[in-house]
Parts: sequence; structure tokens; C-alpha cells
Amino acid sequence: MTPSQGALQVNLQAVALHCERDDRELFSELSLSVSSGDLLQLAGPNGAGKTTLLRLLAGLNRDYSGDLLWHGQPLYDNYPDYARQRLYLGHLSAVKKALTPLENLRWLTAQDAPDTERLYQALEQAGLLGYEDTPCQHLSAGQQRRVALARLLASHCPLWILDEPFTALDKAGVSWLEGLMQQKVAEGGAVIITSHHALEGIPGLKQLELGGTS
Amino acid sequence: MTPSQGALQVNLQAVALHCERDDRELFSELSLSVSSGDLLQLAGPNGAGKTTLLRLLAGLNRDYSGDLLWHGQPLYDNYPDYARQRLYLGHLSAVKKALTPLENLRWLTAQDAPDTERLYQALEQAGLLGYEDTPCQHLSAGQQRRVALARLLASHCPLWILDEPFTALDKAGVSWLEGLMQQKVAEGGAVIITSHHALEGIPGLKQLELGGTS
Amino acid sequence: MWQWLKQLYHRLGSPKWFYELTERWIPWLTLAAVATGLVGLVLGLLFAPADYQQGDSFRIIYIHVPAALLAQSAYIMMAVAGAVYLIWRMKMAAWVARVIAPIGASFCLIALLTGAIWGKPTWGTWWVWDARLTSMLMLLFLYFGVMALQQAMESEEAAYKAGAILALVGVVNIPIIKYSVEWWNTLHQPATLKLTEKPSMHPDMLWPLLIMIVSTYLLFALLVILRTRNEILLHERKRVWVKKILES
Amino acid sequence: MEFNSFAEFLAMGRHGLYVWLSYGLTAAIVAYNVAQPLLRRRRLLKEQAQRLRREKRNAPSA
Amino acid sequence: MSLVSATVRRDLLLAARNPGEWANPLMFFLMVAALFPLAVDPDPVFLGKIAGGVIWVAALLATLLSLDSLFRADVDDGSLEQWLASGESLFALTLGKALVHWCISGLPLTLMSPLLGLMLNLPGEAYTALILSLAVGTPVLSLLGAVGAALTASLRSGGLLLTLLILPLYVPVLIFAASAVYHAGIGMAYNGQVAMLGAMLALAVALTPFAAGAALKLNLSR
Amino acid sequence: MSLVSATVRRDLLLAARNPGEWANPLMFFLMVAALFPLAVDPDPVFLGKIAGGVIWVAALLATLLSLDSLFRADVDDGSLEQWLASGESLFALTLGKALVHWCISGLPLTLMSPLLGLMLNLPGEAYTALILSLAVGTPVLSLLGAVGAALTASLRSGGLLLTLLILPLYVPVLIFAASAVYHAGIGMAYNGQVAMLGAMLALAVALTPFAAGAALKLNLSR
Ligand code: HEM
Ligand SMILES: Nc1ncnc2c1ncn2[C@@H]1O[C@H](COP(=O)(O)OP(=O)(O)OP(=O)(O)O)[C@@H](O)[C@H]1O
Ligand SMILES: Nc1ncnc2c1ncn2[C@@H]1O[C@H](COP(=O)(O)OP(=O)(O)OP(=O)(O)O)[C@@H](O)[C@H]1O
Ligand SMILES: [Mg+2]
Ligand SMILES: [Mg+2]
Repeated sequence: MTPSQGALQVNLQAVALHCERDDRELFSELSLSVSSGDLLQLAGPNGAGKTTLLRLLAGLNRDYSGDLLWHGQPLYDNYPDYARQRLYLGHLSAVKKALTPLENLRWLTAQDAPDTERLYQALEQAGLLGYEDTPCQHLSAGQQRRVALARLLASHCPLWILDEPFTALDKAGVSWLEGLMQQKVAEGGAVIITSHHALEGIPGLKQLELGGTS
Repeated sequence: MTPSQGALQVNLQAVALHCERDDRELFSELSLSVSSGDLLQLAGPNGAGKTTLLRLLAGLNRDYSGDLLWHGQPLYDNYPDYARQRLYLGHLSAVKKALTPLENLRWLTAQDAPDTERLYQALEQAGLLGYEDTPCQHLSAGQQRRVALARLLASHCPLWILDEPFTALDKAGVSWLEGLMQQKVAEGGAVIITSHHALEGIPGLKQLELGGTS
Repeated sequence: MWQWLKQLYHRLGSPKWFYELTERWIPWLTLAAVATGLVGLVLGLLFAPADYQQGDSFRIIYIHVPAALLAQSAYIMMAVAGAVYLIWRMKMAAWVARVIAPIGASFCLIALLTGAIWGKPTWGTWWVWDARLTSMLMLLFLYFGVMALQQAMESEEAAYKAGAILALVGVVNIPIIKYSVEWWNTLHQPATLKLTEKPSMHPDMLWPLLIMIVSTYLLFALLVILRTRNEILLHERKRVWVKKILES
Repeated sequence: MEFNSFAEFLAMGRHGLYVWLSYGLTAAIVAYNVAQPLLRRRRLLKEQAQRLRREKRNAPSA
Repeated sequence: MSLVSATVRRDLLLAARNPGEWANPLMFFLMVAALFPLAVDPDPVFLGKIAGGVIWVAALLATLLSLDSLFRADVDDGSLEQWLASGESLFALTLGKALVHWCISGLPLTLMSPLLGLMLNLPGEAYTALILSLAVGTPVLSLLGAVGAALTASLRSGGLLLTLLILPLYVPVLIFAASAVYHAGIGMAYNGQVAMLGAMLALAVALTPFAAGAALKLNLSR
Repeated sequence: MSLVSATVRRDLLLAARNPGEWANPLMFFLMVAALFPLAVDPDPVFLGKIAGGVIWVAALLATLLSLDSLFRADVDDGSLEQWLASGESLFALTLGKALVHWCISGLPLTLMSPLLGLMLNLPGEAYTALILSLAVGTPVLSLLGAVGAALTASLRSGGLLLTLLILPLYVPVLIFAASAVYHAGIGMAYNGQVAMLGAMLALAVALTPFAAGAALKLNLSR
């Protein structure tokens, strides 16, 4: 069941998406396609609909019209398969405060089930060395965010969908995460993020600007 | 009791502060002073202790040794007075999801009790025109943040203490907030913030770098 | 036959069709409900003979029994409509299901209140923990639960789905509740008082009752239609055909 | 006809209170159920018509 | 407008926005009272004897459950932090909170109680005592509860812990109130018990807001 | 390791880290049963007659209270979003959750019940029936409760609403269980009732996880 390393293949298409919230049209006739090697940033002012679009793409919200295709098939025809190929990280990071970073990471990566060695490595790379066994409620905002991000290192999903991943990260953290994304793209994966950060120095970055009213 | 506009006077001193968490020393022998016209940014990597220091300065955490002085008096000798002179905005924004921006703002500014006209103006400046009567649960992350920030406009406190105020704001929002802070400083107020943003183009910005282990 | 059913289903799913059809039905339905109601009441209150045991208090039966019957069938209808929504995502079904809840709860309340009032002269007490009374009370709670849940949900779609799921779980439980309560009541200490066993009623008493039952169902249909039309207006307000109605 | 006079009808053979209380409560509940959708319909039509007019007015300028 | 009155207004507004907040305790009250006949014995004479006690236990549990959210939401969204940052008297704030809580829980329960009395066959003489004891007793429950809610406000699974802290404090109220209703039911005087409840209320108004205020400060150092 | 077993393990770990999670329902159970004699009549013979019913009502309420947090925390911290994003079968997940819930609420209650029996003077013949009915009945409570908890997971003041939704569904369990204990107490057979409870358990295991899974999806579109 674990996808083999070699077969990193992303092909996600959105055709003529239309979505409105509370009588306000967020986007319409929006089409996009993301395939291996793409790094797509959704940009736009507050309330433009970035989070909404991201959740649609992740398959977490069906409140739209239009088509979402994964390898040419409607997304929901084989949702479990899609789910195993994409990693979604939202505003909420699913980190339990009472558990340690290691325990949290083990749950977060349960589907890939990497061995403990791998988890330690991931935590180390995320800059949490020395905190593996501290309950997360004793960590700072940025450190908790790093726990959630550590799962990027321990997972095999070819497609990452990240909502404002840079929140609370310091400068070192930001460039570390940028590096990770570049590496994923170079390996043949793909990344979709929303961020108000200007992502500099990342080759191949595509931007999709969503218009807003505010 | 309302402080008059003319008497903007800030004089906050920390002398030889020392704080440790979980046996790890966050800072020691830290002294700083903030007075009218100052804009102080606490910087440093994740887990350096920025939030901790900010909460000490705001009088929300007494778990330290050293002295905190407000106009030369120990902070806690006349805490209610200090409380009315400084505005604290933390990670959590005290915005009730079931209420509208206007209702939320009215509670947030209850101590200053500005009239409704003023509140509308504040919301307008915060870019929330047209959303005054939408329950906050229907607003995006950045819009909710803007509701919390709108109180900066409707309050008279000379000292602002803000923890990562730029979170979730788009570019327009960031420069709007920078402008607000500059204006406060120019009026003779003072601002202390933590942020991983590089604050550019703000004259008189002082930075305090906290060291970290990560 | 199958084709016809399919066609009917698609029509029912169309708010516009429903709205226009009921436009024509409403006067007739109102007329029928009021007429049967009046006839039933006149016959029941004026012409039916007094019960030889209970005297004239038995005339409460003409509202009590129809309301009790309706309250039970309305719950099932609500659950069915909810299921239709869950399975086929038919918006009309969601609106109907949502609209039935307060109406069904109203009739349930009527049955309970009239029953309680009736109990005072016949049993000498407002309430006993009789099997039927207890299960009726539970039905009221189930209605309230559905209403409160829909009320509490933030998004409309979630409210419809949550209401439907709860209604379905409740429908499985209604027979269980009913039989367990009956069984409990017979095994436990026998109830001191019992609902009158189904009497072989005098036709002069029975006819008004049947007419009232018909009238109540007609009234129910009317109420459901009226409320559903409001839902349609609200949700389809941006459709051209609704705009026309609004402009006229 | 079971009753000889209106007073007798009202008295319902000593059970008037109970009978009329039941019928009264029922009437009230039914009346509420009938009135609610009618009033709501009126309000809805007014609100939505207003909204339409507002949108029409704003459409060219915006 | 001071922060206290602003908070009272906001909380009433929230309750109005979300009717569940006051309707749910009421329904719970009804249901617990309905469970007892099912679980023990539906015989009316028997029920009449335990009615006062059952109604009071139900009222107590309903109050208890509605307490959980008293400060929790304010902790979670940062309102509490802002309270503390405001420097205003915590005494007044907690008193205001308890007042709002009583308005949306104790008051409706009191008004509803005669209905339950009917269903459980409460003796006719006991109704006045029931309503009186609830009217004086439930504010005490709200005030004491505020202390517990303040202590557990920042805990995740506070609900049950709160129960544990508070139930023992509720015991005296329960004893006097139930005894008032019971004595009324057998035609005896019950002013003594109601007077005791009144005294408890006075004491609670004077003391619990201090305790609750101090407890809230604990949530401060996080 | 699949997500289901990982979740079961994580939840057990969380319960171990925070003993309140399983100790509190137990204490509540004890206290409600202890309140009762205070509110009604402490006469032992009288108590013995109602003991079975009171113990069951207390168990039911204790379960109910502990249900509130079943999915709430997972919604708040984003775990639920991750579940749904994982694409794994929700049936298994909710079944796992209900199982964990029973292990930390129903099971301790069952083990604790004889103590309460002693306190309330339960007739000696009724102990087996009490334990048996709790052992078979409380899993049903957990399973039904999971549906309610899933429906109310994303609501702020879900706790009481949950009660409202679930209590009517608990009535049959309560009736059969209390009647089993009662009949055992007066020396009559009670296999019928226990068999009914068993049937309910089978039905609940087969059906409720579907309903709970569907309900969890509701929390998705936010
Ligand atoms: C609050 C109290 C009461 C409730 C909740 C209640 C409930 C019900 C229900 C649910 C039914 C319909 C049963 C069915 O056919 O499915 C019913 C029928 C009936 N009830 Fe009541 N009832 C109450 C009090 C009374 C009283 C006090 C009387 C008269 C002494 C009474 C007389 C009847 C009769 C004659 C029928 C129709 C005959 C039958 O279907 O068996 N009810 N009631
Ligand atoms: N409640 C707590 N109990 C014990 N230790 C804590 C607690 N909160 C934070 N710490 C520790 O204190 C240190 C400083 O935390 P703080 O939140 O002040 O960091 P910060 O500088 O704000 O970081 P960030 O940029 O990530 O927000 C961290 O190393 C953390 O582990
Ligand atoms: N639950 C909801 N119900 C109704 N409308 C909503 C809801 N959530 C968001 N909206 C509306 O949808 C619009 C887009 O919201 P979204 O969260 O996608 O914005 P965003 O681009 O992510 O903004 P931000 O940069 O502030 O995070 C907003 O105008 C908001 O008012
Ligand atoms: Mg967003
Ligand atoms: Mg911080």
C-alpha cells in the first residue's frame, strides 16, 4: 500500500471551479492544474478565498460547483487513494498539548508508519532536538508549529497542501521550510501553499492571485 | 478616569529581569526601558522567550525575578492604573465567533467606551466595511485578526504591547498596521511587539535580540 | 410505472414546480381542512352522545387522538425526508424535513397537553407514568433534539444533515422505546390507571373522530406546504422566477 | 343535538373547564402554526424585494 | 460603560444568539426528572414521596452541567486574558458572570419546576416551598459554581473535575432545600430551612466572587 | 500501523497522562449515588428498593458527561480534520473511539458498582444482575453516545445539547437494565432483560458507527 519512492506523480486539475460564501462570489470559472514539479502559491488579500480554495483542492469541502480531477478522474471517485497521496496541513495543526513531540509525530505519520529512528531524525531536522520528551504545552508557538511541520519529513506523499505554513516560524525556520518545499518539487512532487510571505529565491514558483473585496 | 489625549506618557523600565522555564534560563540580567516615542521589537528564534517577556511586561505573568517599574513605581503597586494605560493583544484575540465585528469591538473597547460612530470608523479603517453585521465565524483568518486590531484605533492607551500582530494579515494589512504603530509613536506613545517580520522603513525602531537554543 | 415514479421524483425535486403546484392547491386544501374540521367539531361537540362513564370530558378525544396519531407519523415522514436528502442530496427534502420538526412537535405537545387535561377528570391526576404517555414524552424530546441540533449548527447544510442523521437514529429507536416502555409498564408494578382500552365505539362517536383525523392530516399538509414555500423563497431568492414573484 | 342550551354546552356536564381548556390550548397552538408561516412569508417578501431594489440601484454605480 | 456591564450585556447577547444556552439546561432538568420514574417505580404514591428530592437533584445537576462553559469559552478565545489585562475588579466581573448564569439557568428552572411537580405527583402543599427553595437556592448554586468553573477554566476535561469540586459544596443547599419541600409536603413548617438558604445566599454573594476572582488569576500564568 | 490503531493507542496514552479522564466519571458516579439518599429518605429498606434504579441513573449520567469530550478536543486541535483528510474508514475510527471511551468510563463504572450497591443497601441477590447489566449495557451507552458526540463535536455549548439528543435514546437501556436489577432483587429471573440488552449491543455495534461517521463529516465543511 505504501506508494513507492519512484512513482512520485502529481496531476491535479480544477476545471471551472465556482464557489460562493454568504451570497458573495469568491471565485468563478477558476481553472488550474498542478503537476509534478510545480510549486503553487495562492496569494491575495484577506478574505480573498485562499483557505476556501485550498480546502476544496484538499477534498475537505464539497461546497462548490465545477470539477476537480486527480489523474483525470473525479477526485471523489477514489478519495481514499487521493487522500493517501496528498498531505494537508491547515491552520490547526493537530498537535495534542499533553503529548510529547515524538508521540504527536507518531500519530501524525501513522499512515506511513515510519520507524522511530526516522521520527527522531525528523524532529532533529525541525530543530526540536532536546524537546522530544517535553509535553507540547510547554513549547512556544513556533516550536509547536515545528512539530506539525516535522511530519513533512516523515511522509511519502507527493502532493503537499499547506495553509499558511510559515505562521509563527522564525527566519531560520522559514528558510528551512522553503528548502524542504524546493526539495519536494525537485524530487517530482508538488506543493500548493497559501502565504502572505513573499517567497523569494524559489525557482519555478507560480502564483495565483485571488481577487478580494477588502 | 479616561486619560486625556495630551498626557501621553510612557515610562516602563525592566531592571535585571530573570526568568526560567522548565529549568532552562530564558534570559537573565535583562534590563530595558521603554518611554514615549519608542518602538521596540523583540526578536529571536522560536522558543527564545519573546512571548514570555512580553507577558511579563504586560503584567500578566509574575513568574520572574527582578524589577518592573512603571513611572518609577513597581508595576504591581498600582496595577489597575498601569492596566488602563497599556493595551495588550496576545496570540488569542478575544473575538467571539457568534458576535458581529461591531459587537465584538464594543466589548473590546468597553473601558474607553467610544461612541458607535467611532467604532464604525475603526472598522472601516480596518478594512471591514460591509462586514459589520456578519457573525465573525463567517470571516476569514485575516479578517478576524483585523477585528481584534480595530481596537487599536478606538483606544487611548499610550502603550501598546502586541504579540505577533502581523499574523494572518495580507500585505496591505501589514503596511496599515505599520502605519498605525508609527503614528502612535509619533504622538508620544510607545509600542512593544514581537514579530518575525522584518519591520522596514520604520524610523526609530529598536530591536532587542533574545538568544535561543534552537 | 417506474418511469412515472422517476418523473415524479424529479418534479418533486424542483422547487419551482412545487411552488407553482402548491399555489393552486392551497385554496382547496384550506377549504378541505376547514370544512372537515368544522364538520368534525360540530358532530363531535354537539351531536356525539356523552360517554356513559366519562361524561362529556370524552369530547377531548376529537383533538387528542388525531394529534397523537399525527405526531407519530410526522416523525416518520421527517426521517424519510431526511434520508432522501442524505442519499440523493435533494434540497427540497431537506427543507421539508426541517419544516416538519416544529409542526410535529406542536402536535406532540397538543397530544400531551390534552391527554394531561383529560387525565385530571378521568384519572384524578394530570400525569401517570403509563407506557403510552412515557413514549409520547420521549417522542417530544426527540423532536426537540432535532430542532435544537439544527438550530445550533452553523452552516445550513450541516444543519440539514445533522437533523437527518438524528431523525434516522431516532426512527430506529422509536419502536424500541415504545415496546420497552410498554413491557416495562406491564412487568413493573402495574399502572394504577390505564388508557381506556380501544372501545367498540358507538358510530356516532366514531365518525366525528375519523373526520377529525382526516382534517388534522389535511391541516398538517397545509402547514408543511406553507412553511416549505417560505424556505423555497428564501433559498431560491436569486433565481429568476423568484425575482419575478418578488417584483410583482 | 346533545345539549339543550348554550349554557349547558359550555358546562359540558361539569367538565367544561377541562374540555374548553384542551380545545383552547389546541386552538392557540394551531393558530400559532398557521400564523407563523404567513407572517414569515410577508416579512420575507418585503426583505427580499428590498434587497432586489437595493441591488438594482447599486448595480450601475458599482 | 464599564467592562463589567459590557460583559453582562455581551453574555446576554450571546445567550440570545444561541438559545441552546438557556433551553438546554431546562430540557436536561425535565429529562433527568423523567428518568427516575423509569428507573425506579412509576407508582404515583411512591413518586409523590420522592418528588421534591428528585426535582432538586435534577435542578442541581442541570445547573452543574451548564456551569462548565461559564469561563471556558472566555479562556479559549482570550477574553479572560483581556479581563485580567484590563485591571478591573475581578469581584464585580465574577459577580456579573454568576448573575448572568443564574438568569439563564436557575431562573428558568424555577419557573419550570411546577410542571415537574405535576408530573411527579408532588403533594399540593409543597409547591410554594418548591418554588421558594429554588428561587433562593439556585443563586447559591450559581455563585458556588462560579468558583469551581474559575478553578477549572483552563483545563481541557474540566467538566467532570468541576463536578467533583462543586458537588460537596452543594450538599448543604440540597439538604436544606429538599427538607423544606419534604416538610411542606407533610404539612409542616419550613421557614427555618428557607431562612438557612437565605443566609447561605447572603454569605455566597459576599464571599464567592473573591474566591472566583482569585481562581481566575491562576489561569493567568500560562 | 494503521491510523485506527494509532488513534486508539494515542487516546489511551492521553487518558493515562490525564487520569482525570477516567477518574472523574467514577467520582461523579459515586457522588450522584451519594446525593440521592440525602435528597430523599435515608431509610435503608426504602433505599434498597430503589438502589438498582439509582445506580443505573448515576451510571447513565456519568457516561453522558464524559461523552462531551469524545470528539471535541479532536475538532479543536485539528485532529479530526486530519482524520477526514486521511481518507480512512470512519466506521473503524468511530468504533475505535467508542471502544476507548468504554474502557475509560463504562468499564471502571462496572467494576465500581458493587461498592455503590453496598452503600445503597442493594439486596444481596441483585449484585450479579447489576454487574452483568452494566457490563452489557454501558457499551451500548458509549456507542449511542458517540453518535451524539459526533453530531455536536463542532458546537461550542455542545455538552448539554448532547444530553438532550442522547437521553431519549438511552431510555430503553435504562428500562431493561433497571428492571433486570429489580427483578434479581426480588428473586425473579432476569435473563430476558439481559438478553434484550445483548441484542441492543449487537444492533448498536452494527449501526451506530455509520451514523457517527456520517455525523463527523459534518464538521468538515467549516
Ligand atoms: C398526557 C397524557 C396522554 C398521552 C401522552 C396520550 C397519548 C396517546 C397516544 C399516543 C395515543 C395514540 C395511540 C395510537 O393509536 O397510536 C392515544 C390514544 C388515545 N388516548 Fe391518550 N394519551 C394521554 C391521556 C389520555 C387520557 C387521560 C385518556 C382518557 C381517559 C386518553 C384516551 C385515549 C383514547 C381513547 C385513545 C384512542 C384509542 C386508542 O388508540 O387506543 N388518553 N393517546
Ligand atoms: N507553559 C509553559 N511551561 C513551561 N515552559 C514553557 C511554557 N511556555 C513556554 N515555555 C518555554 O519557554 C520558552 C520560551 O517560550 P516563548 O513562548 O516565550 O517563546 P517565543 O520566543 O515567543 O517563541 P515563538 O517565536 O515560537 O513564539 C520555550 O522554550 C518553551 O519551551
Ligand atoms: N464558515 C464560513 N461561512 C461563510 N463564509 C465564510 C466562512 N468562512 C469564510 N467565509 C468567507 O469567505 C471568504 C473567504 O474566506 P477565506 O478563509 O477563504 O479567506 P482567505 O483568503 O484564507 O483569507 P485570509 O488571508 O484572511 O486567511 C471571506 O470573505 C469570509 O467572509
Ligand atoms: Mg486563510
Ligand atoms: Mg511567541
